[in-house]
Amino acid sequence: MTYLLRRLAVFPLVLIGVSIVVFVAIRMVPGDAITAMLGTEAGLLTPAQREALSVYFGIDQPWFVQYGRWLAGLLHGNLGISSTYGKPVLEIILERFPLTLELALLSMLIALVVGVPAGVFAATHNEKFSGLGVRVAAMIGQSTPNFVLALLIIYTLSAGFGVLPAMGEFSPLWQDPLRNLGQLILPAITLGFAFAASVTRISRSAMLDVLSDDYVRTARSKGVSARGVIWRHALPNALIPVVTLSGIEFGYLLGGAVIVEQIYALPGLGRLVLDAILQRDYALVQGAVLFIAFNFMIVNLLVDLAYVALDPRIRLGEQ
Amino acid sequence: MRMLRAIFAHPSGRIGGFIVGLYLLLAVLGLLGLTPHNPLMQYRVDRLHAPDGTYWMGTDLFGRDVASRLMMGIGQSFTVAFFSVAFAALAGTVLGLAAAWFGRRWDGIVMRVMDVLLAFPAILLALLIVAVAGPGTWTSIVAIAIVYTPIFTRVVRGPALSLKAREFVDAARTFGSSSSYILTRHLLLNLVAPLTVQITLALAWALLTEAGLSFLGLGTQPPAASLGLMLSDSRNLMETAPWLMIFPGLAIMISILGFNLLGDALRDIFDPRMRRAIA
Amino acid sequence: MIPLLSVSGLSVGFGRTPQASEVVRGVSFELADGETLAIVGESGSGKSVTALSINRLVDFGGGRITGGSIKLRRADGSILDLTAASEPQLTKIRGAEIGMIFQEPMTSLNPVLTIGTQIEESFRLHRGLTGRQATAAAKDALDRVRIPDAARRLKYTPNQLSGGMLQRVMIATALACNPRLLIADEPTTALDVTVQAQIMALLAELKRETGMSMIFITHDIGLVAGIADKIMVMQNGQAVEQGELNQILDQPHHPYTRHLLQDVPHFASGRATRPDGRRDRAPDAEPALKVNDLVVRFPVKSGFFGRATGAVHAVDGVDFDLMPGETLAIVGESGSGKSTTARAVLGLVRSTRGSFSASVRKAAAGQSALPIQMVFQNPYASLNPRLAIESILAEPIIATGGRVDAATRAKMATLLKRVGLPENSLERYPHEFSGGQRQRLCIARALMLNPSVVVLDEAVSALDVSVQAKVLELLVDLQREFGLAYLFISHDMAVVERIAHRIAVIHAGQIVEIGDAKSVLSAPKHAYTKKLIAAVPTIDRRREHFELDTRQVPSLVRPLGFEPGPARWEQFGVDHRMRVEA
Amino acid sequence: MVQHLTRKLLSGMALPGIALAAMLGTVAVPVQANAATLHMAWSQDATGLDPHKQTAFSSLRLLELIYEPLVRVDASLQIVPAIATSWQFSQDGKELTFKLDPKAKYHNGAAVTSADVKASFERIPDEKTGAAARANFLSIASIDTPDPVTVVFHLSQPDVPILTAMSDVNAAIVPAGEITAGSVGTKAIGSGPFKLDKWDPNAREVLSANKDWAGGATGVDGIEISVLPDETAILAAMRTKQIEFALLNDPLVATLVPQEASLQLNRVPVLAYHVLQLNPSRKPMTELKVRQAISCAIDRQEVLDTASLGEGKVTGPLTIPSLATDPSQLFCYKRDVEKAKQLMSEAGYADGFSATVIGATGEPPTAAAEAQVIQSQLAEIGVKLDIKMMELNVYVDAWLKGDFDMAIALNGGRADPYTMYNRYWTKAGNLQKVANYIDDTLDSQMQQGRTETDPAKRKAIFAEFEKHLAEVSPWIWLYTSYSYTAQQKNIAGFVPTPTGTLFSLSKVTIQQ
Repeated sequence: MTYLLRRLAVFPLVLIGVSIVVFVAIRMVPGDAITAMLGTEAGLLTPAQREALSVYFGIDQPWFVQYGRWLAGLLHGNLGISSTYGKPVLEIILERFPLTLELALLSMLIALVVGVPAGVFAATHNEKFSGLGVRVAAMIGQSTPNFVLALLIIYTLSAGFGVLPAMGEFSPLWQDPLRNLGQLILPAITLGFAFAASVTRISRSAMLDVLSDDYVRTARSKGVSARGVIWRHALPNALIPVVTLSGIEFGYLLGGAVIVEQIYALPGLGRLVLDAILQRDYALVQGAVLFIAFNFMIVNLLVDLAYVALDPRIRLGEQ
Repeated sequence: MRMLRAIFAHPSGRIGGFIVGLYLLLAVLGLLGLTPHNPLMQYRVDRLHAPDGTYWMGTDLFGRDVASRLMMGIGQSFTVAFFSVAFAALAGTVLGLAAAWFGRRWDGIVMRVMDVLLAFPAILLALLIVAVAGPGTWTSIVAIAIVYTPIFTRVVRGPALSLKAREFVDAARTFGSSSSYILTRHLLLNLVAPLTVQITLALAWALLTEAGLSFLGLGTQPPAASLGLMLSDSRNLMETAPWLMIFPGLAIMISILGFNLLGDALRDIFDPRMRRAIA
Repeated sequence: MIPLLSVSGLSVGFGRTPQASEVVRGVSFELADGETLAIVGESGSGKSVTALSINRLVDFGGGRITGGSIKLRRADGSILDLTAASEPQLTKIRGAEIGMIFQEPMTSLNPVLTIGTQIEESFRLHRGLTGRQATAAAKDALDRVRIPDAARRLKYTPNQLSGGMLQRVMIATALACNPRLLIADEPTTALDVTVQAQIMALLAELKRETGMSMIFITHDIGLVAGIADKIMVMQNGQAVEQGELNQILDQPHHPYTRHLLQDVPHFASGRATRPDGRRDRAPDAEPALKVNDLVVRFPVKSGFFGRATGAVHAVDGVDFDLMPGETLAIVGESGSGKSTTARAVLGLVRSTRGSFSASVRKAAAGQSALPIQMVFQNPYASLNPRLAIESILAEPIIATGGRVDAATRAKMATLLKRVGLPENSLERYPHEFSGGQRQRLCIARALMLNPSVVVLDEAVSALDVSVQAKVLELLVDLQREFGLAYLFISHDMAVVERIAHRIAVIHAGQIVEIGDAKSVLSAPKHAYTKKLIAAVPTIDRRREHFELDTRQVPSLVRPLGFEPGPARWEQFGVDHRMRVEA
Repeated sequence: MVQHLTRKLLSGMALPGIALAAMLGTVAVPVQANAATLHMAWSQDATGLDPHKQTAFSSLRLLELIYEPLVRVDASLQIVPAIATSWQFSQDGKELTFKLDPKAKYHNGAAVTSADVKASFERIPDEKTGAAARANFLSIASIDTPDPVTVVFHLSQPDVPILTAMSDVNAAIVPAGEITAGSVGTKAIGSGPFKLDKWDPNAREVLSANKDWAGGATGVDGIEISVLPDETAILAAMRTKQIEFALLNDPLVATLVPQEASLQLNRVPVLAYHVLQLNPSRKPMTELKVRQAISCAIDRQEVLDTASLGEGKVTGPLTIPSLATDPSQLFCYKRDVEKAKQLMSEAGYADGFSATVIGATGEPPTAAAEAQVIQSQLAEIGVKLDIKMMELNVYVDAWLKGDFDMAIALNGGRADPYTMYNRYWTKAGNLQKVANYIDDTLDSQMQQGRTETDPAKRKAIFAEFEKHLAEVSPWIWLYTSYSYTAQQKNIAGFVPTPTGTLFSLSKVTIQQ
């Protein structure tokens, strides 16, 4: 409990660090909300017009004043108003988040359902041809850039079979589960492909390590069958690295998958941030990056808690 | 030398080593301009020419020879991957060692800063860096290096902490060895193994990240070629000229396969358990 | 009557060409019902591989049986050759007819499953029990190995129990289905000596209760005197001698058996102490090391701000002095504070209080400012694997501001020769040396700075018994030659007897008894010392029984600011005193 | 149907592969249930809803469906009625009178009145509004509203192009009440054919027909616009009939459309022009001969053929068909490397020089390709170009500061050359600092063109202007490309126009 409190106490520190970095960085990028809105037409503005628009977008003060205002707003639970959406930043983020979360969960599910058995298979067939096949497949999976995979999937399905999940209007899970799943299954496969490959590799090597541990020998000496040894004794011990990897990947996925969202036209967090950067929607960039960082830290914390649940030897607070 | 022999004794090391070696050769040839055609030469009458005896992998939108550009692209991608991973490994090693060695407050500060970097979505971090500094080879290198630094810091810090508690470090303290001696001889030297493995894997990831950056138009600048840029340029020509996607795609997959195989082999070679089995 | 187990001409090899790399070559023996066979040998002798071949676990380590047969008389009277048995047959035999326990109880139980689950599994597999029945059976099994409060402990995971307790759990698991044969592979090697005695007693008692046969594998021929009916001695994959217990112990034929019995340290209750270097020779000489009221405490932190709420009293008011040329052994069980004492003397842990002074030896010129050096327990961990021997030996010189010049090199060569290593060692790397050789390297390294005191922290514990003997000899020779003072930390009474002039027994951070080695070992005064010495196995005590004792080690955590009362001592003879407990 | 579907799904569970197909199949059925809704896609979304402030291409395309200006231009760039049914310049050209359509109504049911027109045209020039189009309306001195359907603009000087400027949605009429309330950018109340029901920025828009629209009934009940950032994905979605109408930017994707039997590609030459902007304030582009050499060294047709797959037309400075000169008449529009080399050596740069050319990533999609062809062509006269592709905003920032040697640009065109070019090629032009070149000839030709009301004389003035501009070569005009829309063949009634407007969607119908 105290450990949890102490971990949570670090959160604000890291978040302030993240916010300062993003605050300064986004303002160092040439161009601002005015050029984003007007493009080259911004050159037609008179100085007074420019000033008026600066006030409108809230970018008329030095950055530290802006930061101070923003931080004060944050303390009141207000992440500011997005200049492109004209809505509170938090509201926009929370609209997009369910999709990102669902996509991340779905990808992880695919990765674990495919990766763990494949890894176990590769470990138990280590010196056999079939095991090698799984390993090579995993490496190929890991080495395919996801945009190539996404484009290939879309092209093959649409040109070859004339089917494609509904693009454009995205249906949340609670409105139309079937349509929702249809829209997310391909992106999830795209993201889950490399993810599954990593899981396969890591579970294979973890299984190989664990299979040479003493307690596996003990289990065998008790007359536990090969299958029992693998699934009951070895696998639970091999899960720690799998959880670590899945946690990190999942944490990254919660930050949005920019390229995949772009290709499949999914309104997720990744595209939200990308568009916000391109449109110089400072409040939105800050809010979204902060939100993503927060999620990332929560996931890390959950991973640590998962360790404790998986392995009674691990105590919180010890590395 | 001993290392090379060990790699070639290992089955996946042999394949991985061969692939990486081949790519290095292609990269060097590409960088030196020793390609079948001039990779920048636009044979405009032969635009989007399918692969044949003259153009082994066809030509692109400009009538440039894809095979030659592939070699150039491998050179460029490898340059970015190598430099970025080298910087990340260097910075990560220094920071990780410092965190492990000085402990307590320093550890806290360094690791929190790394948390900040880690908590940042990687592609966005790269995007911001590129947007601030303007695109180009060196910006890509720095961006990827910054993204990977926290990972190397973690990779170094963990083993460094356990090495610090090893008996030979205790022994060194009993003779009063200086911190710098212990850091370099006892810690760093023993970190070579985990670092080497991590470096090969990071190289594979760096290649993919470079491709991702180029896909978003933030990486290598035309007319230079990189594997990622070639892939990204090919996307709207996928149907018209599939060879534009197939060859760079295969090239990137095989190179990553090579690095991964090599990394696996190195892991086995460095793993004391394996070594005991060999000895 | 057909024997329970009959092994003949067993050969086992490893790797792709098992015939070419056999580690067991033509071993034969028989085992009758209720009989105990001890297989004795050093590492690499093939004793463990022989044992693992019987239940074919050797297959999973990459081993192949290349010849011979292993015939088991099954419960229904049929004979099965285990070398030809199929894997499904074997899973029915393992656990049900052949049980096995291993050396490391800490790692041999699945860390993520409760011990209840692990015991129940045997009942589930071989008896078909499920649910409450299995739980009840598991509780009975724990009761049988005398684990108090069994019902509650079933829910524990292995990390919550001590090594001794875990080994009992292992025994309970292995014996769950009353196998007729138990294979025990060095089951007590990783345990403290008093715990070892408990486990040996338990095994003997269970054997009596169930009438099972047992194969007991050990490197310590002294240990099996209490339990075995027959002994088989193995060396380099072959059984060099086997026979009845008394016959082997009293009339060994093979030179290797004789070597094991005579040259290797065995505890002799103070009869084998060193005759030289008596303390009374120079009563008013300057001590090489004097330790006064040494206290080491580690704070126990808890709460949100990590405030200290108590302290582990690892070392609590230790004082002793050490004369030049003298060996003081500090003995105790794990967690007693003996290693912490050594590390505090070298400044590797910060002492909370206390002083120590070390005199610089006047005799040698060019003396360094570091009069105390140390040799660590694990020769594999105390040499940096990535440095050549030359760099390793040069490190102390460089560290103290010296240069690697001709004189240094000459010194390295001399020392290497002196500790018995070949001259070409300098450019080689640690992994090219055996454990014993590495420990010699560590000794050479410690001597590079001409120390007056060498702290030897369990310096021979990790070595094979016959190597142990040789290193001990070397240490004695070096002590005589250089007039070194040794602070010898050990848990092994047999080793201590061979090297110590004086012995300090440490318990819960405090010295409870200190004095002349012979009188401490032959006539221990403190209750703890007595218990410790009584637990040491010896060849002389055959088939002896111990009382089972399930007390746990006392906790060393004390509230903040706690100070133990002043020590009161009772004197026996010239140099032997005991702490009187309040 | 439901039973059938359930059985399909149940059988699918046995085989994951089939399950996937079934799942995709069920959602891939074209959404025909509400046939009167047009499903449309584009890759870039609007950036805002204030018609006076927005200048981005996609914003204008969206806003043209919601708001109406006083007048419009048609497919042949002729001024046609919108809110105003008629208009009249006074004899001296300093008074412009509009008669409003009495049927014109806002989405909220209120009628469009002359007061709204006055308020709108007071809002645009107000510096606090920050309207980029302000510069086009500086000649308005005062506005009279004699009655609710009559508006009189008093101009400080004769200004013919102002009428064209008023046809832009940037000069849309918004309710005076919304202006006072300050809610123009948030509520999108216009008088156009469609109402904006929902806007989910960068994701989608839902439009429904304005039943009260003065222009009559719309052909569809509504439009759903999806933002599909990847144009390949748009094509894929059209193949599976999810999308019936789409806006495409990339010629590489657009040229694939005709290969699909069920799809039709509409293309129309647009007024916007691809151009290589030189910066004549930087050495050696300060030298006329260097600029001319560059002009001579570039093969415009080849740039077009390579970067745009030949999709477009080589152009001079004027892109308005009725005014444009045949490009072959212009200076060095036929590539002449020898002459270029000659000019270079005359200027003292026989050995060439190095320069950097900037471009925006993906804006236009052909930018990088154009830069690379030009780079290779200029290499032949010893000019070594470095290409620097930038994120759009970074590019815009550098471009506005005039901080470049050369820039690849796609600049917007207007139906009137004065409106189109006064910002660059007049002495008082707002973007003189970007163009960095002006001479008296250009300035006076622009001023003459502005005030001349006789079409024939105007044409002659601008022909001279174009010839001169091509000769002094501050910029190298390359080509105009097409505006592409793709549609299912059962969509009827769409009329593409050179301004790129999608206004004719208001009359589009979906055939069953």
